[in-house]
Amino acid sequence: MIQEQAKILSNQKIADQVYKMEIETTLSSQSAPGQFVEIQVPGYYLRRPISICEIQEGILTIIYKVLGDGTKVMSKMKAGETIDLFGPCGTGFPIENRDTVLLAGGGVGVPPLYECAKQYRNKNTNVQVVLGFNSKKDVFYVDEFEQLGCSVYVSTMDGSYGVKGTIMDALKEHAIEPNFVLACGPLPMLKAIDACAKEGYVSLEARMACGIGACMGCVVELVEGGMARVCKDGPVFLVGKVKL
Amino acid sequence: MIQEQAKILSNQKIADQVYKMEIETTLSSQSAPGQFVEIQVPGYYLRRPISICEIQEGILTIIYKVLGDGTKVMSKMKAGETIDLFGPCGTGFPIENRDTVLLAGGGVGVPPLYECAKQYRNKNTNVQVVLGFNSKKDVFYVDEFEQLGCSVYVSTMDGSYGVKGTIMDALKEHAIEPNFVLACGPLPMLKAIDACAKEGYVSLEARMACGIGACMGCVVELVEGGMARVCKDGPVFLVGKVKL
Amino acid sequence: MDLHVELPGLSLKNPIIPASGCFGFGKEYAALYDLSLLGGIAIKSATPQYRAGNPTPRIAETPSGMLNAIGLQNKGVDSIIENELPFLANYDTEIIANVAGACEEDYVEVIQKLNDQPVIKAYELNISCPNVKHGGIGLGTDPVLAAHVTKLCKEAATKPVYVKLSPNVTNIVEIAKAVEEAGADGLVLINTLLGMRIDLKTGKPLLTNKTGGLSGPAIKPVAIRMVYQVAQAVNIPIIGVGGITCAEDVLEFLNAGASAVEVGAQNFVDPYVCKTIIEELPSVLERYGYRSLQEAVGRSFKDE
Amino acid sequence: MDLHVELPGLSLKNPIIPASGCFGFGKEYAALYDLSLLGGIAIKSATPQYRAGNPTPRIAETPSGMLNAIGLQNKGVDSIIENELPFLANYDTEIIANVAGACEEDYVEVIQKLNDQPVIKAYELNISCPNVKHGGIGLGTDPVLAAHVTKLCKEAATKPVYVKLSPNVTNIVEIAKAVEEAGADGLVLINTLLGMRIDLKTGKPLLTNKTGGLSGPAIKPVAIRMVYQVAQAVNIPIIGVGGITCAEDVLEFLNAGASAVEVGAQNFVDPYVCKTIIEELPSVLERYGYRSLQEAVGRSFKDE
Ligand SMILES: Cc1cc2nc3c(=O)[nH]c(=O)nc-3n(C[C@H](O)[C@H](O)[C@H](O)COP(=O)(O)OP(=O)(O)OC[C@H]3O[C@@H](n4cnc5c(N)ncnc54)[C@H](O)[C@@H]3O)c2cc1C
Ligand SMILES: Cc1cc2nc3c(=O)[nH]c(=O)nc-3n(C[C@H](O)[C@H](O)[C@H](O)COP(=O)(O)OP(=O)(O)OC[C@H]3O[C@@H](n4cnc5c(N)ncnc54)[C@H](O)[C@@H]3O)c2cc1C
Ligand SMILES: Cc1cc2nc3c(=O)[nH]c(=O)nc-3n(C[C@H](O)[C@H](O)[C@H](O)COP(=O)(O)O)c2cc1C
Ligand SMILES: Cc1cc2nc3c(=O)[nH]c(=O)nc-3n(C[C@H](O)[C@H](O)[C@H](O)COP(=O)(O)O)c2cc1C
Ligand code: FES
Ligand code: FES
Repeated sequence: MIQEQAKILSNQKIADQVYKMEIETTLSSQSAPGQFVEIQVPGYYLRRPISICEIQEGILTIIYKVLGDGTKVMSKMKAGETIDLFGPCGTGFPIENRDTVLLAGGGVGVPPLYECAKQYRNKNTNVQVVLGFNSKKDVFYVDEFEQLGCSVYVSTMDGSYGVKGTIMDALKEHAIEPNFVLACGPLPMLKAIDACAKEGYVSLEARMACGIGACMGCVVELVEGGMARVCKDGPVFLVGKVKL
Repeated sequence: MIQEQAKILSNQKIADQVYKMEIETTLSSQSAPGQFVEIQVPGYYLRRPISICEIQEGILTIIYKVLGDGTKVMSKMKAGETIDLFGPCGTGFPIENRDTVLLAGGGVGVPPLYECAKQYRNKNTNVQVVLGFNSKKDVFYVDEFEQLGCSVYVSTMDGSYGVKGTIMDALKEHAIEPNFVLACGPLPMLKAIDACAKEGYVSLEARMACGIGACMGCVVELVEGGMARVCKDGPVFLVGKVKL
Repeated sequence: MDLHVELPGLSLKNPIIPASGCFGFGKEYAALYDLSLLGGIAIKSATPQYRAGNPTPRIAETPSGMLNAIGLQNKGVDSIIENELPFLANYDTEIIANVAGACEEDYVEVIQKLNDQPVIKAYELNISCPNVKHGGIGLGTDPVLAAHVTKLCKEAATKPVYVKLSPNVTNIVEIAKAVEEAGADGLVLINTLLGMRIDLKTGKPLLTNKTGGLSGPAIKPVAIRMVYQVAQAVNIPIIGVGGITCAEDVLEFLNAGASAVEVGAQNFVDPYVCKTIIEELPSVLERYGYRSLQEAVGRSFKDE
Repeated sequence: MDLHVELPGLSLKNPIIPASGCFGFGKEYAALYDLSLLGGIAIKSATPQYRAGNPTPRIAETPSGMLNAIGLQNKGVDSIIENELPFLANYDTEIIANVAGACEEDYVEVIQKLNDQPVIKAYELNISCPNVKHGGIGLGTDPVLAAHVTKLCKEAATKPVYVKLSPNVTNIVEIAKAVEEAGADGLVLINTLLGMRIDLKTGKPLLTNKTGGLSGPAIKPVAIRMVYQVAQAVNIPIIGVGGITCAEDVLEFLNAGASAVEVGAQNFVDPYVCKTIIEELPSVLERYGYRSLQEAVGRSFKDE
């Protein structure tokens, strides 16, 4: 893990309230899909956890939604400015030997799946991607996943893009079997995936303080009993492992 | 008084730890010499009081020394960025009908005297200026005063520029009579001026909260008894008026 | 949305009141906006006689806040009646007289003098002053003393009496209940936390008074907690104070159980803050789904 | 400059100690820098049995600070002895065991189990837990209860006992003196202030536990004030805690009367903060004219 004043290469809006930021940083050499970075936003006390969306040589890409004060400040940062990063944090999605993998992402749960898709496609794995959003204006990264050679299915709650409904509706509509799934998104979606997936991993969110496993702020209960830290033992957990 | 997100036109170092900032602001139309602005520095709670150094159409110039955290942040601001100003605050130096006026400035007490010099020179008043600094590296604005047609005398504590010693030493050395004096600078200097000047005004500093006369944070005792607010009744007071 | 709030003695057109000591007697802010926009004004503490206050420096900055050690500088109640109240009478806003003193008799004396001033609509007892007769214990940190001064003031007052509590106590609920039982018409929560800063250059306290009162956003979580605890324990209205900077903060205090709020130090940072909050409060309430201000009050502990 | 500090049971190579609950048992930070750089480590509170802690969310941000309601989650003293202490034994730094419990017997039990663990050099009693037997009053907010648990722990302990006081009290000096009289070897000041935040979206407290402990720079002025008051009233050393972010803050605590300091929440913001402070402290002390660390201690109230 590294703390670094990294250089912002770009910071653009890609959907309603959603921004993509490219950052020049040495953290990239240590990063794995599903890990996150902790971002210090000037004027706010705690760091903000944001998933790594893409890992390139010397560059990390993140995608974030403006939800509160900190992300609002982030959205105003400009290329050329520096941003204080710490990471990479947590245990990400393992890249296994599989014929087919289903990536299920909801809203700002989509970004960490992109690097997964890239790495699985590099292994010539067959990658199905199902993305859920609220409305057409919220949709992002469909083209990007397609360009990797994934089959992409989209659902929106209001039906303004793709299948109307949730990701589960899209799976049903397209008769996709959730055999081996990597999922990231809102809790109801993760619960649904956790219940139906044969195998796979879910990535969780939690309010964090330290982000490295020291404070016990971000815990989840394990099905087998005891607690796990989302920031260190997760954010990615085996399907069926945690009480959602 | 106006609160405004004003545009920084320039922000340059002009002496050791001393910066000059030009700001495009509508406050300029209301400003008088010796008044100050209250600057909101991002990340810090209270506004910083900084004297107005020069008033031009639509432009205010300030000169500030990096003394603590807030002024350090200010020194890093760039042309084109905005700065949150409130003002103009306080009661400045009156511009009277005089043959000769002596301006006495110490360190960052020098800036407010510049607009005084300008306005007195516009009235063709004979303006003598005596400036005190610690060392040569701290000296600024000698040329600027000279270009207005003032007679400028400088003292430095270490003698590296002008007369060695305080402003009082410079006055003695050049046999200047403190008849009608406008002074701004450190307390010991103000005390000396207050004691020897026949007539004139001194400008004070105080730790401020509101800057507009409401909180009673910045008071000084009056010689006649009672209290005055530096931010509202001052910062400029008649010589002999306040207990220094 | 209607922002009207009815409290004992106070018919507030909105719940926004500049806090005592942070707005003087209104004159300076009247140059910036129309004071009649305000729900009310809590004027600077009045004592029976002129008080010079503490020596300067009286102000220090802290992370997200400030310390003050003004020391109740004021010209005394007679001068306030003569020089300040006539100006305030020009405005259509509810004036709350903040009353302070070095002993119980001081409070009673100030109240007796203000009773026949029609511009004053209610009293707010500042019982957080640490310099009192009773063996150095602040009136505001002992339930028995706090109740006693409240009782005396209630007997003397012809207008409702609010008691402004000190947060520097082990058990704020105990004091709030004692004061309610003694007849208080309402509570104001909170005054400043006792804090200190040291000037590293001298190694000595930065404030000449050594300690000072901490205010600003830094103390908001403590204020919210105390309003929340007290609101569930008493049956008199609470005016919330502490670290308010925006309409969202006001909503947080309403949810915690306050019926109205006072805005203190933020007036120094943003001199238009009260006006801005009044303008923005309706849309903030609507954004969070409220049909009335009243719906928001105490929501944090009410079943839905 | 020599940063060595000798305190009862603790031979600190420098006065910087990560605070309990903010550094776990060191493992995570050991991946970032060598723990042997630290003066000491105050490890996470230990209770006799496993505690699951409070339901999440347990963390909320506040202006210049944060709230936590971890609820003393820990695996219990036996597991700590087995799984955590061996790792810490690898480092040349002084380990302080923070001891907590739901009743006095819990404290004694934890201490008895840790007595023969050579890696532990001193105890720090966390008496700020609000859930105790004695009618709901925290041990740490009543001088008699605080003194009593201190006495019991001193009798049980074979190592020096520091008592970590709660700032949520009317009179911190009274409690500090009671605890000193009961035999405490030192004091740790302060634990968190009790605060709360409301989630405007739901109108309910953001933390499931409703209230939480406020820490970070926001509370530094309160911590400095308490250290300053207590340092003048007791003859045992004080470890200062609350809002430290840099070497200048450490100097402020030393000036206030602390002999060493603990750094809490800032470890989350800047995971290298303790290392950085240790590196910068000598030059900061020199810049302010000190020839030794000791010269700075208590300067705020000492005649010069
Ligand atoms: C492991 C992890 C990965 C994440 N990845 C992404 C991502 O790739 N893109 C994205 O848009 N968002 C992501 N999030 C959510 C993101 O952290 C929050 O949206 C963000 O912290 C909100 O900050 P704010 O200042 O705008 O909100 P505020 O409400 O002002 O934040 C206040 C505090 O609450 C915390 N907080 C608020 N909402 C959340 C939340 N949903 N989850 C965790 N903490 C929260 C903040 O971090 C901060 O400490 C991730 C969260 C986690 C835990
Ligand atoms: C009426 C007036 C006019 C001034 N004009 C100028 C000027 O033209 N150029 C200039 O360089 N300086 C001027 N000063 C001093 C300037 O306000 C301080 O140097 C500045 O506030 C320091 O801020 P900081 O954040 O760097 O220091 P910090 O120490 O971080 O500030 C902490 C707090 O203390 C206050 N403070 C610290 N030092 C002073 C001080 N000397 N006077 C008042 N408040 C202080 C700050 O405003 C802030 O609230 C003036 C002060 C006053 C009162
Ligand atoms: C400079 C200053 C002066 C104050 N004077 C008084 C006072 O005279 N009487 C009083 O009851 N409270 C006084 N207060 C306390 C405020 O009214 C308020 O309770 C406190 O500052 C918390 O609110 P805030 O965080 O919004 O400032 C003063 C506060 C400040 C900052
Ligand atoms: C997440 C968190 C957990 C804490 N856990 C404990 C604990 O277990 N025992 C304890 O005595 N103090 C605990 N504290 C209090 C800190 O040790 C410290 O006293 C307090 O946070 C003030 O210091 P700071 O402002 O530097 O954080 C905890 C603080 C935080 C932020
Ligand atoms: S955020 Fe501290 S343990 Fe996860
Ligand atoms: S700073 Fe408030 S009265 Fe001067």
